[in-house]
Amino acid sequence: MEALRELFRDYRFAVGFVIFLFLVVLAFLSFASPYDPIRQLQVPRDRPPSRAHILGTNSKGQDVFWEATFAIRNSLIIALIAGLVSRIVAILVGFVAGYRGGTLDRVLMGLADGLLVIPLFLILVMVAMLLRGSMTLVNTGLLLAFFGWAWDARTIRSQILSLREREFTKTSVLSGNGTMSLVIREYLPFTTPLIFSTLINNIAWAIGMEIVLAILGLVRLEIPTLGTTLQWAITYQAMLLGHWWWISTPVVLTILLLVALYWLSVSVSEYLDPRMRIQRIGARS
Amino acid sequence: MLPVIRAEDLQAFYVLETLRGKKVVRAVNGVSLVIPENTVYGLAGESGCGKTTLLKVLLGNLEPPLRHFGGRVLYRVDGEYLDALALPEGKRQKLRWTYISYIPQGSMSVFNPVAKLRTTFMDFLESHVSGKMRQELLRHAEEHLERLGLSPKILEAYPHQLSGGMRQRVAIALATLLNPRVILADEPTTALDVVAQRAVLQLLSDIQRKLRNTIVLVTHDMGIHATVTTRMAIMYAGRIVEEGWTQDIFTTPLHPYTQYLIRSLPRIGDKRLRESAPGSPPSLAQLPPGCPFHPRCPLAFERCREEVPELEEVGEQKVACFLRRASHVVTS
Amino acid sequence: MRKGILGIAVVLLVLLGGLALAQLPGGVPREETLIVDQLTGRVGTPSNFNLWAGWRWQDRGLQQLVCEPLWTVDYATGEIIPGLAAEMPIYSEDFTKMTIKLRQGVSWSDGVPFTADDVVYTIDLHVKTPGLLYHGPMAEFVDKVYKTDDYTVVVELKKPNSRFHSHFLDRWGCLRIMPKHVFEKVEDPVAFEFNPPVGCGPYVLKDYDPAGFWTLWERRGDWEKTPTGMLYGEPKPKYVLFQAFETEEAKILAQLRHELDMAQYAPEGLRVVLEKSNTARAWRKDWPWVVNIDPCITGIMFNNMVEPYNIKDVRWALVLAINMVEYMATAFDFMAPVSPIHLPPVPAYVEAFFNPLEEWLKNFELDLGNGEKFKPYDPEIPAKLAQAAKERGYPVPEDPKAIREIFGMGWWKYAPEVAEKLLKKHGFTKGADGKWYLPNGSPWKMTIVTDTNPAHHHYRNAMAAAEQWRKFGIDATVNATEAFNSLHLMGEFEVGTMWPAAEPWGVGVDLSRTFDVWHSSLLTPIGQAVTLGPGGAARWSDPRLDELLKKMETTNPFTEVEATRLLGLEALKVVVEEMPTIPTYGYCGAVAWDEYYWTNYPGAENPYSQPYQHWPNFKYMLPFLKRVKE
Amino acid sequence: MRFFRDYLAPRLVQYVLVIFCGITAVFFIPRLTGQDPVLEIIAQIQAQGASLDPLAVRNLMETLKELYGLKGSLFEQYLTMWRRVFTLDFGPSFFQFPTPVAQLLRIYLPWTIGLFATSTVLSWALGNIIGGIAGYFSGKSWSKILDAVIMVIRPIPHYIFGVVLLILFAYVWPLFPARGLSIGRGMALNLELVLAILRGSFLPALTLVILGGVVWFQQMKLLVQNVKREDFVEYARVGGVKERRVVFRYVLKNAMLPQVTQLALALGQVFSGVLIVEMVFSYPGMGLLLYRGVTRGDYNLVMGITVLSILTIATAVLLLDLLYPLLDPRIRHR
Repeated sequence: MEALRELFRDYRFAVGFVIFLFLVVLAFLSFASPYDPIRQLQVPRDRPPSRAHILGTNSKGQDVFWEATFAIRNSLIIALIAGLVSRIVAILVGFVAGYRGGTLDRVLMGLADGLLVIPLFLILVMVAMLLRGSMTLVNTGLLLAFFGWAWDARTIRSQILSLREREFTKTSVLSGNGTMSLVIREYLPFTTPLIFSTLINNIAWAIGMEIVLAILGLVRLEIPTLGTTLQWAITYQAMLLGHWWWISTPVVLTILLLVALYWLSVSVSEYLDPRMRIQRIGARS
Repeated sequence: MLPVIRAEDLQAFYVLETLRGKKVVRAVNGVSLVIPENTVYGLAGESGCGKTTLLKVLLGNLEPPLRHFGGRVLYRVDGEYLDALALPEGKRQKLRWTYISYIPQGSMSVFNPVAKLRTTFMDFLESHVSGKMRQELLRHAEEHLERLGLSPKILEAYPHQLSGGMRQRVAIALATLLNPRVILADEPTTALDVVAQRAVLQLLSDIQRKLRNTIVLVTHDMGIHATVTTRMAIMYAGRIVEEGWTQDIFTTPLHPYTQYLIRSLPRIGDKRLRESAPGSPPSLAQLPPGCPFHPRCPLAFERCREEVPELEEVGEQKVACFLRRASHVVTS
Repeated sequence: MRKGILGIAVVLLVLLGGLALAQLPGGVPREETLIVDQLTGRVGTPSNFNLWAGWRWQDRGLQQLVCEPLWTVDYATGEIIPGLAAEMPIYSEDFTKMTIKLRQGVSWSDGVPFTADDVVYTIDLHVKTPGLLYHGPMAEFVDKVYKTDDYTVVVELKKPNSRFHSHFLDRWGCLRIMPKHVFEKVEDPVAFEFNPPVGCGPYVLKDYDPAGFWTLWERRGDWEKTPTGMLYGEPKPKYVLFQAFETEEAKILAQLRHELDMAQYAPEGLRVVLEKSNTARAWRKDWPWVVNIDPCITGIMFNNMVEPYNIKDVRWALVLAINMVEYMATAFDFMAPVSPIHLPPVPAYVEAFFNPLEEWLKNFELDLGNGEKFKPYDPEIPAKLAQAAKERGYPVPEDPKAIREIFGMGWWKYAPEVAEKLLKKHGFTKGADGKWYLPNGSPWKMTIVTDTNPAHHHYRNAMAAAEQWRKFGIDATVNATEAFNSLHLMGEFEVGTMWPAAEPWGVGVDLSRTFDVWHSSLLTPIGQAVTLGPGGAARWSDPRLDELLKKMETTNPFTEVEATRLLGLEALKVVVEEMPTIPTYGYCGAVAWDEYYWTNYPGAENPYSQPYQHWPNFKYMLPFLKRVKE
Repeated sequence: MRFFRDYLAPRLVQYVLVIFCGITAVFFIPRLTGQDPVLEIIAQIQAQGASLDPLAVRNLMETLKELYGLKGSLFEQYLTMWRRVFTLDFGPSFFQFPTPVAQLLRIYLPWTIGLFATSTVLSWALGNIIGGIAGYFSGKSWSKILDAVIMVIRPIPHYIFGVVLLILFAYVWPLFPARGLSIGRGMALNLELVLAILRGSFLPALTLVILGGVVWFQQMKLLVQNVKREDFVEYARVGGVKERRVVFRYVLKNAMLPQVTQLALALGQVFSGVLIVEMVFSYPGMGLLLYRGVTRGDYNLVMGITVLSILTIATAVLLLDLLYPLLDPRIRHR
């Protein structure tokens, strides 16, 4: 609790959190939606924002606001699955490879590099095409998770490598501390900011990737997400027909979401960085 | 005995701005000190009592969130007293390394890891010495190292290629490159093994003897103070609680806190468990009323909880404790 | 340093901006060039023009400007235009011999005269060479080919074929005549690149993009020695540029900037162009703008070999579960004409088939079991569609005739209660949740396979159908996949949105091409590719239809026109009764023309030619275009 | 020698393994898609209106299979594939039949390399330098404003950003062609050609540089904020080392090191942004070619592009790995 109170003193955290909370509330509002997200022609089409439809309606006869609540919910689900699952893999691989080194490191990093060096996007597109019929939210999330860990595993590993070079590792190892305690007590605090920032980056990447896949038509387009909402707006030429309320909704939501995440991550990583904390809290040296 | 640095009632706090107002960490809370020429001056105290911050203030390195709230720091340059905190930044930068220099805590990592040591030395030299050719400056650095008994070849090395002790000695060499009158050394031996510690301390003493300048040696290790320093001050919760000749302090420690520090030293043949003061130093953001040490002091009485004792002279020493007023008897 | 970068950027912008007036390839003058959209996208074989050996993006100008076929069909009228031929083919009584009279005075673009030798050579080569696309039919039917004089060719057939000429009748490809003097020097006619192409058409190749984005053609100096020139006069544009666009937005912006004269869009794109440009027009000058005289019909295809879609009543129940007014709103925003039969309601067909069938349609009955009957036809659908379109805010005419022209003749009633009866008759049950269950008790799940392009009619049909059937209580999902074609041909689908019936020869009264695919001899089991697509993918046949097809084979479409039409009429009835595929609405092209440089396009008010730039008949449009600024 | 054994050799082994596994994966994945390229071609011919009788179709299918190298068992096809990899002859493209894949690559590769290399290097350099400076002066108001602007730009999808640029600079203020590049067959290498290429490539490159650069900017800014607090930086600053020197030699140089590794790995991520940008601007690049190849089940083409990409990227990563010790003495002198 103290940590949270501390974090809230940073305006970036506070603002980021408020935006994020706002989006989560939006996502939850979807459960109260008076409309079916998939059905069309439920409301008059192409109407600008009004009291009845606060963000207007689209060319498919859907209420843009309520569609957006579904879109943000589904995109968050995809991104969280992708982010969390890939984080677990990345942390495990990064820590083990970085700390153990040797053959295991080489094997793991070979694997990660293999994933990275193959034009990932191409494989992603091919697999997405293969699975298109079954590209549900969970599957999309898992697919992205599968492709999203390699990069960060490498980053985390290099951080561990550099930590291993530091004096406290030698001291700690010499003083007979166990590996687990070393990893958890000494490494985790140092890598947490990195993990958090990779998580945020990964979520941003997942959301961006979902949008790319949707624009290429490689997900199930009838399930509203930020990407498919955008794709429909593009298909129906919302931009050039002047239906700004339709096309800007997913774009603005994406920007809001990623800005909020970015602020949260920057703030959290500053808080978690031990050196920074010294500066922030005072002269406890 | 002329002072090189005089601090007068220094106050410097960390001010943390948060959404719910300010939080003030009183790291240096009314410190007055006179650091004389040609000595090794010790500064002791547990972690978190403001030693490092005091050094920063003495160096004139006040960057947010650390802010100056009162008092002066006087340097004696060419017989004149200069108020270091009132000097323009440019002027202050000029005095660094020529008048006062600094070996930071954890100075193992003071070198740019991707540059050869020569580059780092040159960076410092070129910033302070004007009108000389690179070659001359390099020769100066080499000569300096030789004077300190280090091989000039290490200039061609990268920092990670040196051992910890060696790196520390190079750091000292870097700090003394321009023969400053005062060197502030913050825990220079903390991370080293005993052999390396001795080498570093030896080097510091040598430098002091050769240059006849002042080294302010900050360490929590009372053993080092006992062997190296001539005068010393004990710091607690942002204040100086005792000051005097090192020998005097070790023979007749006046402040109960000093007594704890000395008693915590291991002695040869002493099988008793080492004692230390119960508890830990108070948070500098929430100081207790009265004497900041009273919550840990076995001898505390009514007055200690209400008033803050001033630093007063008791013989050759100075102490901030009501028990040591002239009317009280020394009992230890 | 940032200033430096900014400076460089400004200089670059100014430099590039100075040359802003986009130059055309080869530096040809804009006002003499007609720039048209390449419908099938970027050319994949930019340096290869040999369209006899495979798909060569023939709509890059190759089939429109270079090739003159023997005959071309005008799909808007069904009329056959003789090109290199001088008249219609002449069949012998027993359909074993076809005589072709050739046009005189035509020359190839390299100056060599066109003669009967070219035709004989072409057919001969195809009989001999398996790698050529038309090798199959030529080898199967041609016994002998020879010339009787320089302008008469006789083809003797191995077996009777009253439609043999259709292999030379151009609609979107046919066996075009090769220049003998070019091909006879070539060792391998399949690998030959045919670059530059030599044809009897009025244009020659000037330049092309090695990456395939554009192809530039130049009018021949001796255009009067081409069939186009002889029939219609001088093609007006000196240059024609075919340009491919990767996105709709780029195409729209190009047209708004007058960098593109003729283009085809999704309806939304068309709306943008019409709204934003003062000089743009569509085929119709008023709503619904789009070309609705296209000979293709869109709709839904069942795999008649998969349960429960092998049951006629199930197929019909699914028809009656569709509310066509809502369907059209979702699918094409009311802009296309609906059709209850397997032909589009273009004017020629309204006359030949729709009007004669109307009474029959009105009286057509479905058997609901227990002696109950139901008449499913609803002639009021166009009026309902007009009403809905009006409510949507479109300027819909009041005249009933105009309404039928825009919205079609009629469609099937929205009768979910009747559909229910039809399904219950076969043991289907409806749960308390409103969901349907198959006779075996499991929930009715349906996957509709479709194309991946959301702008395509296939996709739009799939979305609209899924929407309707979900509402009806079937768990319908859409699977848009690149394997769309493969799945259909192999029969690995249950419901799809492939063309529900093949387009006839343009809108001629000869419907043999539409129904051929359903001959029982062509029925292919699942897992094996059907050879006659796309309709064949429905895997359906009917003995009554077999009978009619047999009669058609022995009817001469040129001399026995009425008999041909009546056979088609009967076949249509069989297919409607059985409903192996559901026709929904006629294909509509959303064409936009820019009248900034060129005008007198063949719009609805003056339909002197078919309106597309990608069809072979495009060459017959060019002589009628006019420069706006002389 | 130790350097070779400990640093070089493992990387070479890894290089070979990565290429092997990558190419194998790319061989198998498209074969799982259930798409039959031969059928797709036939359907295309039928849909485009050629009338083929059943016998002809059967003949055609056999011929096509032969040509496409789809004859024989999967294992035989796999062996054929490796032979093709070593000769860099991938046979004809399926959907652009009969154009050989090698020829397509020759046409498209230079465009993509030109656009991609330029924009990657530019976005990396600009993003890191500007991000580094902004990170060092993170307290200054210009840095905060820049940070805010970039934060908002970064999430914008490539497609939207590209189309907005296209609307702005090809329609509202028509500096650039909406039609894309128009380079003819026989255009000589002269100023006009260079300008045409520049004009056609400017907007796509701008999109990639901005949207790529902002990512580097944010990463670098965070890195610098950490490096800035390192002892050696603070010490140099306290010691009066000139600020310019502190920024470039101490902060940027140290923060750049991880970014070099990142660059090597970013190369593998080429296709998403490039593909969309090539689409929006009708740019004749590999991304476009690849997407069409994938959607049409064009194994040979996909194979060719992917093999080439894997080789190029793996080699680039290896080169960067080999160059890295030159930049980081901690690796060089262990």
